[in-house]
Amino acid sequence: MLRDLLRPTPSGLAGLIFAALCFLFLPSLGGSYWTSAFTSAACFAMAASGVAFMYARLGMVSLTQVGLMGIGGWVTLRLNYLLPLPFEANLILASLATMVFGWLLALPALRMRGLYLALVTLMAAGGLEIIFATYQFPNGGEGFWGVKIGSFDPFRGPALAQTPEAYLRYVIVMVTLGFLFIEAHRRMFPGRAWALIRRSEAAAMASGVNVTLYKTWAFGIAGLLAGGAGGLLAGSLGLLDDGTFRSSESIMLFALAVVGGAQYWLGAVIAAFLFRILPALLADWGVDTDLAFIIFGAGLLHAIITAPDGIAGQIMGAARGLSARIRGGKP
Amino acid sequence: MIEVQDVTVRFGGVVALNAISARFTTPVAGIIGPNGAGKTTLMNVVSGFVSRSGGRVLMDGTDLLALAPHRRSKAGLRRSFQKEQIADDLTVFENVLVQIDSIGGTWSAKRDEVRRMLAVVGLERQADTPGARLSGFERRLTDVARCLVGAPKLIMFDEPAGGLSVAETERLGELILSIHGLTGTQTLVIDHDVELIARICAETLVLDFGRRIAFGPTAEVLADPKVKAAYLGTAEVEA
Amino acid sequence: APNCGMNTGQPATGEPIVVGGIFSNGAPGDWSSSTDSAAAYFACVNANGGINGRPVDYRVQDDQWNPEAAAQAAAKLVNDDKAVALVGNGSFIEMAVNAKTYVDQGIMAMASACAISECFETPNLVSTNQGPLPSNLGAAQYAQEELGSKNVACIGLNIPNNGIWSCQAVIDYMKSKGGDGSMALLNPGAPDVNSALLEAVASGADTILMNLPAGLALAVLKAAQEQDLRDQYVWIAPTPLYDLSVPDAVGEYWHGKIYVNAELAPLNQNGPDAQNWVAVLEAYGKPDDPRDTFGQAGYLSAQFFTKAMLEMDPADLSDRAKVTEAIRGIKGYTSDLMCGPYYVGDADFHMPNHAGYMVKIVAGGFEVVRECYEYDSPYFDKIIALEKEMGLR
Amino acid sequence: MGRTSLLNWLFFPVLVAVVFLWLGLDKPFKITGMFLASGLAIGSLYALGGIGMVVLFRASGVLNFSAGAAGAAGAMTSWQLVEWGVPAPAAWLACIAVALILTLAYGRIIAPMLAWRETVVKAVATLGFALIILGLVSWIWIDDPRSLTLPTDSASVTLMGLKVTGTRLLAFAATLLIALGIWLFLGRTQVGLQMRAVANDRDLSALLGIPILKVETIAWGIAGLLAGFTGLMFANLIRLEPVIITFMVIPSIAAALAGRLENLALVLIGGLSMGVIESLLTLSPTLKGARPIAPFVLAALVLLWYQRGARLTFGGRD
Amino acid sequence: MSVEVTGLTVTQGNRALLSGIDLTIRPGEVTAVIGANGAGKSELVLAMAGVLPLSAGQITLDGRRIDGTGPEAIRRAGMAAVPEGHRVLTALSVDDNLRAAGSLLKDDLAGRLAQAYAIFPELAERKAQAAGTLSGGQQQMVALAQALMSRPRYLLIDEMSLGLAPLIVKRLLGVVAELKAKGTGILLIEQFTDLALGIAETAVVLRGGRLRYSGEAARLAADKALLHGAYFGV
Ligand SMILES: Nc1ncnc2c1ncn2[C@@H]1O[C@H](COP(=O)(O)OP(=O)(O)OP(=O)(O)O)[C@@H](O)[C@H]1O
Ligand SMILES: Nc1ncnc2c1ncn2[C@@H]1O[C@H](COP(=O)(O)OP(=O)(O)OP(=O)(O)O)[C@@H](O)[C@H]1O
Ligand SMILES: [Mg+2]
Ligand SMILES: [Mg+2]
Repeated sequence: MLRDLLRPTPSGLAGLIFAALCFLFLPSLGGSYWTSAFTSAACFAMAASGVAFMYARLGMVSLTQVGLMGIGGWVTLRLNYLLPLPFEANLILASLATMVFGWLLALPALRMRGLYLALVTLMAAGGLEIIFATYQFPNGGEGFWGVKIGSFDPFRGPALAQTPEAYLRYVIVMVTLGFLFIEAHRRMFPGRAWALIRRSEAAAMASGVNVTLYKTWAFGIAGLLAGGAGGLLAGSLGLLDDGTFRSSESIMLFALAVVGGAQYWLGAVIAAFLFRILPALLADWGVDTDLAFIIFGAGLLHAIITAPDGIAGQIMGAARGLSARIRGGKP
Repeated sequence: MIEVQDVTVRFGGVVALNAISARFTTPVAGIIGPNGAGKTTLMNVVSGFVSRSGGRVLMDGTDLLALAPHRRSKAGLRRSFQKEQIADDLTVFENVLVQIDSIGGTWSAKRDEVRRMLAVVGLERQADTPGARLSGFERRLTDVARCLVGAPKLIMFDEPAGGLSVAETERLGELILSIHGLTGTQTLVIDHDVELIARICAETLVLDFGRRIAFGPTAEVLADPKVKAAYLGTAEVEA
Repeated sequence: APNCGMNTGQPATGEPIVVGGIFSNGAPGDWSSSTDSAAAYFACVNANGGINGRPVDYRVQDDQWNPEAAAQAAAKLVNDDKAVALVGNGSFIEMAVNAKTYVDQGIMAMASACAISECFETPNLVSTNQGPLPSNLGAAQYAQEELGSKNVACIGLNIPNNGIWSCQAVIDYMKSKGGDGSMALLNPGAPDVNSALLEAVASGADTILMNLPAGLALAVLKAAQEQDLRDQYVWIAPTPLYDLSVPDAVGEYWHGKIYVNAELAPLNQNGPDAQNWVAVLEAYGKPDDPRDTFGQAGYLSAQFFTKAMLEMDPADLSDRAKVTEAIRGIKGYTSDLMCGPYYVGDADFHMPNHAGYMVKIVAGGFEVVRECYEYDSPYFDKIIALEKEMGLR
Repeated sequence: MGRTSLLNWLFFPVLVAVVFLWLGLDKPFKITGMFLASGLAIGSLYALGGIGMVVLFRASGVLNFSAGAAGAAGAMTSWQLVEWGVPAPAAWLACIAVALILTLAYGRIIAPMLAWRETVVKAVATLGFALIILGLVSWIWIDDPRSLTLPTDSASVTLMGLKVTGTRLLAFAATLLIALGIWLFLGRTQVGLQMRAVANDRDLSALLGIPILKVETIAWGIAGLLAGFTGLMFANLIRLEPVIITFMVIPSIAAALAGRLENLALVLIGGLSMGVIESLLTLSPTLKGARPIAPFVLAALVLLWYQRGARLTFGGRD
Repeated sequence: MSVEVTGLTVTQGNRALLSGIDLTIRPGEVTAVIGANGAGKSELVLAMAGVLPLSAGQITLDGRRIDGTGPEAIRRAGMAAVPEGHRVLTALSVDDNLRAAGSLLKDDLAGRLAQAYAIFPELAERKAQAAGTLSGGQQQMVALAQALMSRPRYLLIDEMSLGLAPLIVKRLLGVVAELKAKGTGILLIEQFTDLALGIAETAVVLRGGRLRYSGEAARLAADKALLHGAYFGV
């Protein structure tokens, strides 16, 4: 069993190498602008891996992942100003709190499937958007909401990573851990249970799978990852703004997870790239934001139409073909 | 031994099952009846996918309907569906392993059991094949193997021979007949292939419009004029 | 010909001085007019000898109304491009996200279109425009003094450092004058402005202050027109309604009924700077650069910055610390566009602009109803004390 | 899903009554009446948007996030034409025509390429289209305060202490008529039946000989007309800001969910109730700040309510 | 006057699901298609119905090319298919299922409906029930009835008796005989080989996507060795 868990696969090895390369080279690639862009992209990769995994493994669509990130970020900020705990403790508590919120979200989800489930989560995202817009994110003020006007108190980043470059590395490590966490689940009994639930809930129940438990579990994991991602994002900026967590962003993250390729780790990375790096690139090239919208929307449509397994599916397919050819076998 | 007592099911105004009672005692028993008679509904009640408005189902004395659906599997209940339910992204081995994932036991014991049952259905060589690459018959066999693991007490097959060729049906029949000797499990089979039912089921329940119209040794049941009229159509059947 | 910087008529060819600017363009709106005007002014400066022969390399970044992009924009300009200062910034969120960065990196941001408290209450930001708080107070003061207002309902955005911050100041002001006030808050994305209007009506106010971006304010006015509330209330607004497209957009029903505070000189005042701004835009701007208050503010920030640079030792122009020092040293710059003198100083807060005009919306434009006046409110006490200390009063 | 039980019909009226009693009882009806009427006004817009959603969904299986954007493009075109001095009725027609063309373009060119994808993927793909339209619109028209007036704006009646303009009445009446008309169309005509068939299973419908392209063209055409009309109403009654009109689809979806994307009468009741409750929440000092949350909470609640006692079904299509 | 399939080849990826199939459906006759599980029978029906694209070969209906025209056009041209796996419009009522399928022809909808309900009186009792909640066999009846609603001149039936009670199967054999008598050409796929060969004039046997036998049904029925050989390839 342990052997199965640790069994290396080509795609998995490629992922670890990719993470290592990112860890080594990304922070020194392009100065402060890109360090900052890569950091937020990495946070969103973590959140995207949560939606992608729910979709690929259970066929469940969550349109509230970015909203959940907001919760993680909110809790991280709140704790930062409330208690003298280290960043890591805040991050873990925020992830757990978001996981609990994911469970709450799972309550209606247990009886719904497909589009209805997606739309219930969209309603949650709409609600969270309003809450964040109304009550804002804590910045060191008094009271439950902790909002102060005019200035804000300093945020304690992780002791290990005080510079933006170190923080980017820190986030890359966290994101890699998140990906490994999902992969470990996939290889063990929850992964099998999820696969059967995706096929048919009735068949899963007949096979002794506790459908309620496993669906809730999946929501919890997606919440955990979103919470962690939100906390990390809060850590990178030191404050958050409700504009980041609109419901349309949640829809977009799901769409990009599909475009990236929900079944593959690379898919989440591509999704994050498209979500944060591409706009940064366009902005850097001086493309007008409105035109960038058009390019982005057209690209999204094009990818959804032409790459049913996502861009990662095409890349992975090409890589498999290539490696087969190199080994001299049949493609 | 499985006992159905006074099971009634309603869908809105339709009475899909009307106070059905039957006590299955033979290793393999059949359920037949016209389309829409309520056969699948009966199995769904036993598995817990349909809520009954009355009645009980006892399996070796335990009241099955008191358990949550997924717990019934732990109590030893297995079933297959009218359409086979194989996850495309799991291997044959994993598709079977799911069944015993949530019960105790060591990993190696589970692995050996899955391998053994795959050998029984003749899929040991395909253990690592993903579900997506199986043929219809192989999918059906994987479904059977899944029902066999974990020391089941009762297996229910819903039209297992649907879409199988004559030769494949024959092989499946043999497999079903061998189950009792292998694990001591009782089997209930729904099928419209009367030949198959006649060959493998010692006793048979016949439903029509949600009512029990006959129950007893298969040969007797098939000779019953009521069954002939409602199900088989007139006379001559090679029983 | 426009009048810019050293006015030599010769293009500057020396080593460029990098200056940054951040604006917002994207879903909720386009706030680029201040950086557009600043860019036009710098282009004019560069064509006229630059800053002692060195051209200004003005680089702008769009924060897309996204806080991460705002942080990235600042990171790029401040860390990667090594800008010596930021000039002309126009945004709703950039200042909140980056206020700390500016302090940490020792850089000054001379913003122009600023709407949140951070613009006025943090050490390294100073803005040419007033922001909602003084402009609100100006409008309320006029209404209280001239229009007989006793109870003002402030309809604002439900954003702590914008609507709540600036409406609260109005309530405090009205109370200090023996009147009363209340606020009705609106979620920025909420479609329904009617409830906020009704809330204001239900509060028992006699004056309604629309502390909102122009689009939202128009929606409120439209709802009020539906209810035919025009003559039951005094209608006042801060600067956002001072936009040339507003008189047409509100329609005839409202002409002569809405009083707007203008934080810079009204567009038809035609002082030398007002004319120069238009000339600069015509010669160096893009044809669709907006001619609005924020454009004026962007032009002013760029002009004040240039002036401060020209007063510096030319050898220090690339030294951010020295530039910051020079900006902090700005004191008593004047312009016909602004009622009071512009200054920066060393305090942890900056609000040089706290006097303005009052105009009335009439058919086809605006009519000035009160020339430059200083706002009088307890909020400005510490600012006035500071100005006294600096010898500006 | 099966028939709608009486309890489902009562859900919203009961909820509205509860909120009214809770928040409105201690205040004079002069004030609460105004909030009620104002809520009905915004609610009818939610319902109008929701009905547009449901119609296309029932007729093609696509939940169209780009309806708002198409309407916004139409409304902006209309404003531009009025600026250029084109007679107003022509400008209104242009609004509807632009939305129609955009929607049909998507429905004929892009939607068929995605026909085999899951419902949710088809839905999010329309968001891509919405972004394209929104990008184009905000690129063509710089951000500026604008408004769009209709002749019905000046007529009004007084309802519960609140003046209600002709435009609001028009939107309300149109919502009712459209709901009724579409209900009859889908339920009683052959094309309506074919639309439901295509929405249920496109491949099988093709096998059954249903002219898919024709049916889908009609469905998207109706959706385009509705998007144009809705855009015109939103532009007049809410505000002429493309972003706001575009993202009105999200509360509209809440209204659509009230009828489970199926029952037009429930969409109408649900949308109206959402508007009323949202407006009444203004009376609560603690909840008034977050009152736009009402449609979302209500939609989630109502879905939970409808799912009570629901059983598992087999996976795959929904 | 017939449906002619020549050299029909279907590939998916780089695997040939069907290669070089030739067969004919004549009016008033039944062509049985026989083959083990996975032989490609269902693919054949889907390809002929226009759902699967052909990579080679052609199909003509009464002399007109119909391949590549798409499923609706083929249905309109007069050939109806009942695909495998009792597929129905799950969200629509039984009655709407039949009406939708019958909307192809303009005339006499009521008469055609009555005819369908006469063949399947079980369905007449459930007109208003959503087809998705029907039992498996009832859905198969709906699928067959849908095909009959357009009065096709050629009918392709995949797994006709799948999930149907013997009584119904017998009734259906009667219906097939009647259709034959009226001149409908039928392609029949049937798990019970004897049953299929019993009513067919011609038979083809498929194995691994290729034609292994093509000829008289009676000969195949009589010669078990021939059947076995074609079927299993021994
Ligand atoms: N949700 C439902 N609503 C109404 N009627 C239903 C529902 N589900 C099942 N039925 C009806 O209950 C009856 C019993 O169905 P069941 O599936 O048990 O039949 P069956 O005996 O398995 O038939 P088959 O041999 O065709 O599979 C059928 O007439 C069916 O139409
Ligand atoms: N989408 C697909 N991708 C790859 N192979 C496929 C696909 N669909 C079918 N096949 C394969 O094509 C072959 C022919 O399948 P088909 O369903 O036509 O067989 P059949 O003769 O109808 O058998 P059955 O009796 O099971 O219906 C099978 O081996 C099947 O596994
Ligand atoms: Mg059944
Ligand atoms: Mg088949």
